[in-house]
Amino acid sequence: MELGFGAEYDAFRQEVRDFIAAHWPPADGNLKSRDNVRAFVEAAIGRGYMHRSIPRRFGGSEQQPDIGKAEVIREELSRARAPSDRIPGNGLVVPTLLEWGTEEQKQRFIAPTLRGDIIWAQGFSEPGAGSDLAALRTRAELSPDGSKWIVNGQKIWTTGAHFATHMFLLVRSEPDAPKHAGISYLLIDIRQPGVTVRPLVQMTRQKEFNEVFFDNAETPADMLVGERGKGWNVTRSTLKHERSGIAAMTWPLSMFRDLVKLAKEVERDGQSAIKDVRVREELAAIEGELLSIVYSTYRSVSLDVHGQEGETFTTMRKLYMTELAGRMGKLARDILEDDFTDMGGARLKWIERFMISLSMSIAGGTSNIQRNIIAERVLGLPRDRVQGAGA
Amino acid sequence: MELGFGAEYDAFRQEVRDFIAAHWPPADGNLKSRDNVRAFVEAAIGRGYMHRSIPRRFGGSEQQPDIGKAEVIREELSRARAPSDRIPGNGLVVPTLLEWGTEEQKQRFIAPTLRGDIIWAQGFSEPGAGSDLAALRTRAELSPDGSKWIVNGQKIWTTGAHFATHMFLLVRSEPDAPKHAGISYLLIDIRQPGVTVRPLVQMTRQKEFNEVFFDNAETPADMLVGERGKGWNVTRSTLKHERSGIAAMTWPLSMFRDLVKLAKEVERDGQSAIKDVRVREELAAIEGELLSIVYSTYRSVSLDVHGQEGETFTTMRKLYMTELAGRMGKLARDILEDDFTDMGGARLKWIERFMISLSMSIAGGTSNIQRNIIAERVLGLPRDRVQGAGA
Amino acid sequence: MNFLLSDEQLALVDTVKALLRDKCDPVRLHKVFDVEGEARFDAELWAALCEMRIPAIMVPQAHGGMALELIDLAIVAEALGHAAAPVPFLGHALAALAIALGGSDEQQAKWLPRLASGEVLGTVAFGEGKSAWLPGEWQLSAEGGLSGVKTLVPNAAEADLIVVGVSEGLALVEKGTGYTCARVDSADRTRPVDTVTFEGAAAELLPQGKDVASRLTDAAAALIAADAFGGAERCVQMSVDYAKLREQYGQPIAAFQGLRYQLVKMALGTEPARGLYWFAAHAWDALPDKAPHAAAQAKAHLTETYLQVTRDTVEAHGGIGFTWEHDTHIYMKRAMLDWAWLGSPSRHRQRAADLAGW
Amino acid sequence: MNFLLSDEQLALVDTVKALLRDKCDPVRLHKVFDVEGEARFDAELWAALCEMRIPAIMVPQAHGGMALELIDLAIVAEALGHAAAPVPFLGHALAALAIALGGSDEQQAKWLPRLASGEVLGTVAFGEGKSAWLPGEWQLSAEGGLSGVKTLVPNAAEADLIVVGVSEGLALVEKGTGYTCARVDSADRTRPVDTVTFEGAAAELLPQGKDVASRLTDAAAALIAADAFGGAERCVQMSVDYAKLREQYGQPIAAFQGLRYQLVKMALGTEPARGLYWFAAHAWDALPDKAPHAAAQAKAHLTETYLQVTRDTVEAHGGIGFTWEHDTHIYMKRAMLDWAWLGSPSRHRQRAADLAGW
Repeated sequence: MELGFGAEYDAFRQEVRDFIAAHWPPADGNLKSRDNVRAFVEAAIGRGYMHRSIPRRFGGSEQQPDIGKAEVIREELSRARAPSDRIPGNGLVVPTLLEWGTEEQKQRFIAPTLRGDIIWAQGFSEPGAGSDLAALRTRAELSPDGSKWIVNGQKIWTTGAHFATHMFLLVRSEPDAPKHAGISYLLIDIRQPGVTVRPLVQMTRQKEFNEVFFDNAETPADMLVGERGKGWNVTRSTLKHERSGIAAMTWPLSMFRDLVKLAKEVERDGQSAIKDVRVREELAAIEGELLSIVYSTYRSVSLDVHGQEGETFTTMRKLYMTELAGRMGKLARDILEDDFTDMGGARLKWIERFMISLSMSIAGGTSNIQRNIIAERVLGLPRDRVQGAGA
Repeated sequence: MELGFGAEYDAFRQEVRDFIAAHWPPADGNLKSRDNVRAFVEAAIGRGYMHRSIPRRFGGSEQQPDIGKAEVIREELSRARAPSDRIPGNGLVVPTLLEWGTEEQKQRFIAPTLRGDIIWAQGFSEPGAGSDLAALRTRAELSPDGSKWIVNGQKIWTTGAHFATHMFLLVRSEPDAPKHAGISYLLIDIRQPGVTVRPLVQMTRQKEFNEVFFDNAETPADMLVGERGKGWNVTRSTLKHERSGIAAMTWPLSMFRDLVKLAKEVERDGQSAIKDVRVREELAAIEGELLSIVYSTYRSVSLDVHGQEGETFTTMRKLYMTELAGRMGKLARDILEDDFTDMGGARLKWIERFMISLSMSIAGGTSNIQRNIIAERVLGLPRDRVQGAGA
Repeated sequence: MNFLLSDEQLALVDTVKALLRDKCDPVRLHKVFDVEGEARFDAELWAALCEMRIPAIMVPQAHGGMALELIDLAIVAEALGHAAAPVPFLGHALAALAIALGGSDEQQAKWLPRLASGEVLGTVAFGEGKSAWLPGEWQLSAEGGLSGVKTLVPNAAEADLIVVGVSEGLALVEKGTGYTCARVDSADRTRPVDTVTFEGAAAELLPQGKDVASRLTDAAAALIAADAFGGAERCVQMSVDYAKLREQYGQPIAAFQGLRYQLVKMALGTEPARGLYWFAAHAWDALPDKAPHAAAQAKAHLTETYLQVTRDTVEAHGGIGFTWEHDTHIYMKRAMLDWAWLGSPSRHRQRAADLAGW
Repeated sequence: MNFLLSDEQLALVDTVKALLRDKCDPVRLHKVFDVEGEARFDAELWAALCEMRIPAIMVPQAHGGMALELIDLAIVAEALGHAAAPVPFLGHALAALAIALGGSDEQQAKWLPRLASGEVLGTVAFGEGKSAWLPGEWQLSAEGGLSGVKTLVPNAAEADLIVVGVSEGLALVEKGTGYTCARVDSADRTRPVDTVTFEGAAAELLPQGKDVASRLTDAAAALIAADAFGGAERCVQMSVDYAKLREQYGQPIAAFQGLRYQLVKMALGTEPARGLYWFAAHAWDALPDKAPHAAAQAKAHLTETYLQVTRDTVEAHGGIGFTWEHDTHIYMKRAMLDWAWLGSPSRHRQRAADLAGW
């Protein structure tokens, strides 16, 4: 057992560190400058540290797959608070295009997407199609001359549609085909008159999601990805592209650190709340779950690095983290007591987190859908007749 | 709002008290003597205090229904620790016979059952028919001369079959009929060579249940209750006959009192465990649930007494109590600490209770079946396609 | 045995509910919730409730009241909680109760008729921060002018009169006598609260204030518990209704057993707990020895239940339940205030344990 | 990054599992569990494990051992927990570890070869009742002969040698030197425990005992946690298998979403917690600063999980799961011992909090 990446990666790690030290923070000290970020990312791509799986001709660095190196890079970037290769907006479209796109689509979209010149929103969910995604009703009809698709309908829960330039979306293109068979996967420019973006305000007052309305919106005929009516297959590969890296542990670890800090700061009955046996015990119990995430992630990454089977935690992760976030939110509430209702106060973040843990149980597949998936994929139970995972 | 039974019942209560004082404890002080108990019960029946809904010709006291009086009687008997009119063995057969039995069956069985001369076991569940009771496979065939039923098969989870004399059971009498339609309700003497009773040892080491094997066991043809093949309807009325009286609260209240006592007795970190904030808080939380049961029962009884609709708690009671018993068992465990494993020690009762709370979640319909019933009957959700309540 | 509401009580609730259906439908509720700037109550709805003599419920007849009991007030609180009514009921009813319980004849004569009619608005100031809420914990003193801070005071800015919990008992402070109110950006915009800073305010003690202060906070606990029950019951119903309506995979989601069991859990948490607030109010009216413990249990159990049920309600609704446009968050935010106001469930459980003599 | 078992470790586990499949099938397990009178261990199985050199795992090579690490011992503990193996592994392995860590050359030479081979049986005596389990809490003294009571001592009656936690550190007490054992009627009949009363027993201190005592109890915590993980995983698998097999309403009960979600909850509680015991053992071997906290967390979390999972397993099986004939209760009773032995999860959480510097 070895919880670092071992001697064989030490030299590589040092290389990465040296590179980062030479480029970040930028000379002018402006960490938020878009030019500085872009310059750093370009240099990192040049060195083969970013967009490693994407061919050079599409703007990536085209490296041999090496999950160990990828993790080392992510760790070092994160440690230095340097820019990552996270694609602005929803970058899931990139692996999809690499797998299913035409050469022209790849040429046209991938490099600008990596640079952030094109920003994507995902158009899957609809008011009547949530967990049952295949019930979607937004339709696309080919114009009489066959040159373009005319799109009508409504998408919902669209993250970041207010700053996105384009959307990849699922539409019903073959109205007479059976449920899953009539769906196509389209790309569309959403900065056009036929598209209206309306922010959805959340209970936290934040505006993370949007409704997007299509009223005779247009996109060229060649913006179809994969075959007409085969969009369901294209999507399923998109949904697969989520990674299980160590980066996924960042937010629960940081939320927990904040929680410990909160417990130390808040006074209860004349002493720090963290001295209360109830708070200590619950914090320790939460830490036990958090450590379970950490070690399970180590194990997942290790299996991945060593090309071994048996990885199950990635499937459980979202549900596990959602429940843990709820538990942390409740302990924060118990520590805050009177301050728990004050959204104008210093503890707003905790009130938001108390609520956002619920949003986690919904976004990207509800907790019940996660349960269905775990039941089938991890426990090997027979497929649910109606709500079968990935149905 | 009035939490006693009001002035109109005061005189009645005094009558009952006077009667009990005159008869219990018995003159010779022997509270366990079967003769003393029988004499008390007979006197109470004579006064109209017991078996109030059963006609006099079948050994009851044939009173006008008055739930208030019934509650007063139960309270006073319980307070004086006097014998109740609980029928030894499984007395659910009595209302069933009153509703469905032939005059001869009533004559023959009811009075001896009330006296405890005939003791009944219930033969419903089978190894392959638990929550799905209608899947039962024990068969009864009429002998060629039509004089008797020949029974073959196996029942399980039979409470008290080792001291019972008779069983009421469900059998498949029409093998070719559809699932629910081929079932009949029979009475059988189980003290016969064709019947073998085998105790099932529980994880607590107690032997509450039995397996009962039928190997060409016989019962006269007229021991059929209700019509042949219509046993399912007869059963459903049996299952309905559970009462919602205040007596149902006895055990959780007494378990809670014991729990408080335990928390006071056990020393933790140099003081009584009940002084630990964690124990206090959990005890108070448990008390909140216990009080919910108490007040819900008051309300149920009140609705019953006043003939009003809207009673829902009876349907929820079993699941609620099961979960509460589990919660109490866990707090007891947390108080016991080291002593939690010692089944030869003074705390055995709590170890048993820790386990028995699980048996509660199984016996008489699993917790999931209870959930199905609540979903339909209380929440009014559409019937579950497969596991529909009472299917 | 008659642990039921009387016909008069049922009629009272029906009247209030009818009014709320008419004047507090979700559209209007959202409008009030979304008002620009600081939260405000719904003056029209409150006027209608005053018209209906709701504030008069526990005021003695001699002072223009109905001389009813806490249970009557509590069942109204349940109805208001059920509708998430944006009205200053809680503080006002408690202020009137404080004066009825502990005021001198003069104080009663001066204030009760006007409180009963709704002509003046009253409120109560209990909290002093750091979970100090109850009589034994009050540090502020009325002696030589009231100074200091009271927290989470309902509608203090609009109130004409504040009954303040002080170390001497209870004190009356009138508007304009030396205090400032800062509206809290509270999650619950249906029941605004203020931080009130008293700067030598003229304060008049209630002669019986010391004796009745804990009766008053017990009543407050029962009323908050009633609100919580009403809100929780509404959320359960809302979730059940949605499950019957919402279709996925070609059928109502109510058909999915996983969700069914989650709905059952919500109902099991809520429905059997109704009696806790009933009994707390009834004990306050008729069994005073049992009232403090019953109040603590009702407040602890029901406000915890309510908050959990609102969380479950969001999950039962999926994405829509997390939006500002849906009703759920209004209930969750009321549940948050119910949870925190007068002290957390944990505090009340410790108190119940003390009162049980453990 | 290689948070995985090595090929050698996987081979070790496979060998142990093969032996257990052969010699510790459920029929045999029940037979041992149901033995008349006081609980006993399975001497044949233990002999086979000794033959396989399991007790030699952490013994230095100089004394006939394999000089492996705690992680190797822990993965064996997981396998034994998975099979609910009725063997005196825990006490014996810890006794050998104690002497290897803290014994003099002579003590090591005298005992380790015979412990490694299984020729003598060792155990450890930590508990003193009322949840006093850990070095700082030990009151018994070895000075002038050991007197006093130790509780829940594994297989003390059969042991030739007991390593006793004392205020001076750790002491060796040999059989027949002045103590009596009373077998506890413990729920877990696969791992019998005794109450040991020392009456001026001859006790020989381990020279480094004081220094290594807490290393020893940390190792104990990691091994108990490993057992708990193995047992919990087995229970989850047993429940899943049963759900696929058992039919009701004409289909496997695995088709019912309510049950499916309950099974998911069990799996979610168990599978992600594996790393807690891995890390506790690995930290003990390689990251000593982190070992005490990791041990406390592993013990707390996994033994609590295990007990809950056994409860869920009973429910998932319905009536049959509550019977003596079924395997579940054997696992539940092991979970009870794992939970209580060395102190409850609550105690270890408080300890983890202390160690975290909170």
